[in-house]
Amino acid sequence: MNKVVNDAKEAIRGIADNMTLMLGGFGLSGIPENCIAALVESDVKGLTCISNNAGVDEFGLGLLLKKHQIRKMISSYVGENAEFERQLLSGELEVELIPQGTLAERCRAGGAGIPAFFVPAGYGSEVADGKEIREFNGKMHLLEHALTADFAIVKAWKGDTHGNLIYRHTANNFNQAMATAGKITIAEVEELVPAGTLDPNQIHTPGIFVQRIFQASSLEKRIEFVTTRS
Amino acid sequence: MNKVVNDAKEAIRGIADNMTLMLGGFGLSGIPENCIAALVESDVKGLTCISNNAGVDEFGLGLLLKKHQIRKMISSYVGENAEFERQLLSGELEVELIPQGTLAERCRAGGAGIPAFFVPAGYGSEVADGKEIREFNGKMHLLEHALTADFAIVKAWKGDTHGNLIYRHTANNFNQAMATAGKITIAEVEELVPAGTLDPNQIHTPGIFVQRIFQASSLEKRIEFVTTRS
Amino acid sequence: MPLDKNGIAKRIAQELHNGYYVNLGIGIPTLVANFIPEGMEVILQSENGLLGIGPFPLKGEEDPDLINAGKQTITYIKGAAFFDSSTSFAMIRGGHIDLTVLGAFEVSEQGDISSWKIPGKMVKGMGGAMDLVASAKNIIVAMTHTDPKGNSKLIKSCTLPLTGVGCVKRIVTDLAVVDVTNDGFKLIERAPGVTVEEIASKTAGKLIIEGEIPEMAL
Amino acid sequence: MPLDKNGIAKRIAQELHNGYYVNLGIGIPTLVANFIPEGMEVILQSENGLLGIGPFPLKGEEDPDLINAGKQTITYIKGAAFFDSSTSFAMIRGGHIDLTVLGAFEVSEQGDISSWKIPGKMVKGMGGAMDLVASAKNIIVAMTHTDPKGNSKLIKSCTLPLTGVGCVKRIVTDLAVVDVTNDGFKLIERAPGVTVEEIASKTAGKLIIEGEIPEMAL
Repeated sequence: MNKVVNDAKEAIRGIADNMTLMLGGFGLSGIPENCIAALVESDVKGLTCISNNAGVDEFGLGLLLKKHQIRKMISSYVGENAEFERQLLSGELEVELIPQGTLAERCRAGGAGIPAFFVPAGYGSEVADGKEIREFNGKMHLLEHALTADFAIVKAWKGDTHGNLIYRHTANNFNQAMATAGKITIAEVEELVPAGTLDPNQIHTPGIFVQRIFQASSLEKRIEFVTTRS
Repeated sequence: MNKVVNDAKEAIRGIADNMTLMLGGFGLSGIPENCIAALVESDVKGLTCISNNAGVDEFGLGLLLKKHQIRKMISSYVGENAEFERQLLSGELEVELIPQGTLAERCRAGGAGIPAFFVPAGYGSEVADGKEIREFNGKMHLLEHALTADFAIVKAWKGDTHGNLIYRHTANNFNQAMATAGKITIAEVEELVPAGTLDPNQIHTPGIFVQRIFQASSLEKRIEFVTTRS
Repeated sequence: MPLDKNGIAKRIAQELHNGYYVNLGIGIPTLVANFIPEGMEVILQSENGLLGIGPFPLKGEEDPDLINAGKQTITYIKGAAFFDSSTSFAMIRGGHIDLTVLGAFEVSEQGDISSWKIPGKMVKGMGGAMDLVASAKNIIVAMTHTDPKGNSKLIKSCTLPLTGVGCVKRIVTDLAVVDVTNDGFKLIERAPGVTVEEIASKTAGKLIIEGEIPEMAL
Repeated sequence: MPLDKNGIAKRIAQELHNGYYVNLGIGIPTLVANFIPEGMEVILQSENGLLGIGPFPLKGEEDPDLINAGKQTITYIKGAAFFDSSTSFAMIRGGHIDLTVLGAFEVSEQGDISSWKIPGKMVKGMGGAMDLVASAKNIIVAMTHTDPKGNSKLIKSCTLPLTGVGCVKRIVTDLAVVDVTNDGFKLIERAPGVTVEEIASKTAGKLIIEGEIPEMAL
C-alpha cells in the first residue's frame, strides 16, 4: 500500500485538460482546498467539474472559474458567485443542473457499478426532458444514469495510509459518494495517521476506494454564512 | 421520541400471519436472536422472510422453520440446515434465491425510494429469467426491483433512545440496509444508551429509520464454524 | 391583518407532532424551528447530512464543518446523527421524513409547485427541492399569498417551470391556510382580521369556501 | 504429479501483486491466503463486510461478530475497515476488487462458469458468486481439472446452470494453468511432472498448445 503522496501537487498528477473531475463539498464545507489550489496553479483547463456547488468568487471552485479552467459545471445549486453568473450568461461556461439527491445517488451508483436507476425527483419538470419515464407503485419515475469521473477529489477529517477515511459533521456531504466514483480518487485529509490507528468500525470510506492520500498543508475552512444566536 | 420498548415481545407487536419480514444477519452473526425467540413464541405463521441465510437447525431462523412459521424464504444462500432442506423438497417451503449483492442493494433501494435499478449480476443465468435486460457500457444488465418489508428486524451493537445504531465488525452485514426498508423497523441492541451518548459522526443507522428499540435480554451469539490457527 | 414571516412560521409550527422528522427549506420555513412548542420533540433534518439541527451557535463557536442546507453555521442536538448526501436523500426519497416545509413562487390547484426558476433570471439551481417534493409524505408550502405586484401565487396552473407535480398538501400564506384537494383549493383558516373576501379575491385558482372559516389561533 | 489443494493455492498466489484487493471464495481459494509472498501487501475482502482479513484466531479468541463469507471465525489486520453488505457489493460490482478467485463445477471455452447448482441436488444458493463473476476485473477459477468420475471440467459449453458468462480469465487446476482466450482455452503451464498429453486428454474444450509449455515454478 503506497497511497501516500507528499502534497496536493503530487496528488493531482495526471489531471489533464478536458477531464471530468468530481469534487466533494457542500458550499464551502468539506471542499478539497489544497487540491483546488494546486489545480489553479497547474493551469489545467477545459475541466468538467461535478460538484454540488460552484464555490464563491474568491474561494473554492470560484478560483478555478476565475481562471477559466472550467468548461462545464454539473451541480445542484450554483448561486453565490458573480463571476460564475457572468461566464454563464456570456456563454463561456456550460451548466447542467441536477436535483441534489439524484446527483448524490448518481455518484454513488457510479462507484457501485449500477449504471442506471429510477427516481421520482424531477418528474413533470424540465429535468425529465428526454428521460425514460416509468411508473412504479402508482408513481412516475425517471431513469437516471450513473456518474463517474477521471478523478474524484475529496476532503476528509482523518485518513490512514491505506486510504481509509473518516469525515467530520456535515463536511462529509458529497465526499463519501464521490470517493467511490473516481477512476482515481484523491483524498486530502486534515490528519494522516498510520494504518491501524483508526477504529475499523468507524471508517466512512474504506481504503479500497482511495488511490492517493495526503495531509493537507493548511486549510482555511472558510465559512460562507456565519450565523449566530444572541 | 418514544422508541424504546421493554423487550422483544413488545417489539414484535403487530407482526401478523402472512407478513413479510426482513431479518438482518449473515450466517448466525448479527441476527436478532431475541426477536426470533419472541416470534417462535408468538406462533405467527405464513411468514415471508427476507434474510441472507436461513439459520441452522437449532438456531436462528431454523427455529422458525422448525415450527413451520415460514412460508417463503428470500435469501442468497440457505445451506447448513437439514430441516430447511426437508421442507423445501417436500414443498412445504418456498425459496427465492437472489445473488447476495443484488439482495443487499434491493433492500437498500427499498429504503431509499429507488423502485428499480440495473445490475450485471445474474446475466446469462436463470436469475435473469423474465427480467428486463439492457446493455450499458457494452455490458448486459438486469433490471432489479426494490424490496421492502412490513417489519425489518435488525441487531446492533449499540443503540440510543432515538434509534441511532452502531454495528460491530462483520455483524453489520445486512442489518444496515434492511433497517432502512421496513415499514416498521425494530432494533435489538446489546447496549441501549441515552440519546447524546453515541458519537454523532459514527452512527451507522440514523434513528429516523428505526421505530422501536430495546436492549436484548441475553444473547447467545452462537458461532457456526469455529476456526482457529495453531 | 396579513401575517409577517414569523406569523406564517408560527402557524406552520402547529402542524408539527411529537416525534416528527422534519425538513425545513431556506427562508420562512427555517423560522418554523423557532416555534416548536415547548416539550415537543421534533428532529430537524438538514439535507447536507444531519438529523438533529440545533440552534445557531453562539458567537465564537461557529464550526466550518457544521452548516445547514442554507450554508449557515448551526449546532446539533443530543441524539443527532451525521451522514453523507446519498444517505440523506435515501431518507428523503424513501419517504422517511414526516413533513417538508418549503417556499414557492406558485402553487396550482392540483398541488403542482414552481419554486426554482424564473425564465430570464439567473437560474441558481433546484438544490434538493425536487427530491423533497417528489418524495415527502406531507408537504406544506410557506409563502406570501401574492407576489410583490399583487398577483396571486395560488393559481389554476403554474406558469413558471415546475419543481414537482401534485405534491403540495397544504399552503400557509400571510392571509390563509389553504388545502389542496381533488376539487381545487380549499380555505381552511384565515389570518386574524383578514376577510374571506380578501382571500378569495387574491386567490386566482378555484377556492372552495365551506361554512364558517375560522381565524388562525396563533 | 497433480497438485493438491495447497499446490493449486500456491500457484494462484503467484498471480497476486503488491497492493491488490482480493476476494477469495470458499474452499481452495481461501487457502491462497496462506501463500501470499513475504513482504507483499495484499488486502483480502470478505463480502460480508470486511476489507483486511487476518489469520484465523487463536483458540479462545474467536469472536462471533467476526466471521468470513464461509462463516468461519477470523481476525482483521491493521488498517482494516468494516462496512455493510450493500457497501461491500458496491466495491465488488463497482469493479474495485483487483482479483477474484473462486471455485467452479465447469468452465467453458468462452469463460462461462457453472458453480452453484446441480440439477437434482439440493440447491443452497449462489451467495455472492454471481455478483463477483459479473463484475470483477480479473477472475481466476481454482478447481480440479476433472470431476471425481474423470469428466473434464474445462468444456466447450457449460452443461450445468450458469453463474456468469464470459467472465473467467484464467483457470488453475491440479494439472495446469489455462487461460480463456477468444479462440478457446490456451495452455499456459503444466503442473510439475504432468504431461501436455495428459492435460489435453482431460480437457474437453478446445485447447490451444503453442510451443514449449513450461512447468509451474512452485
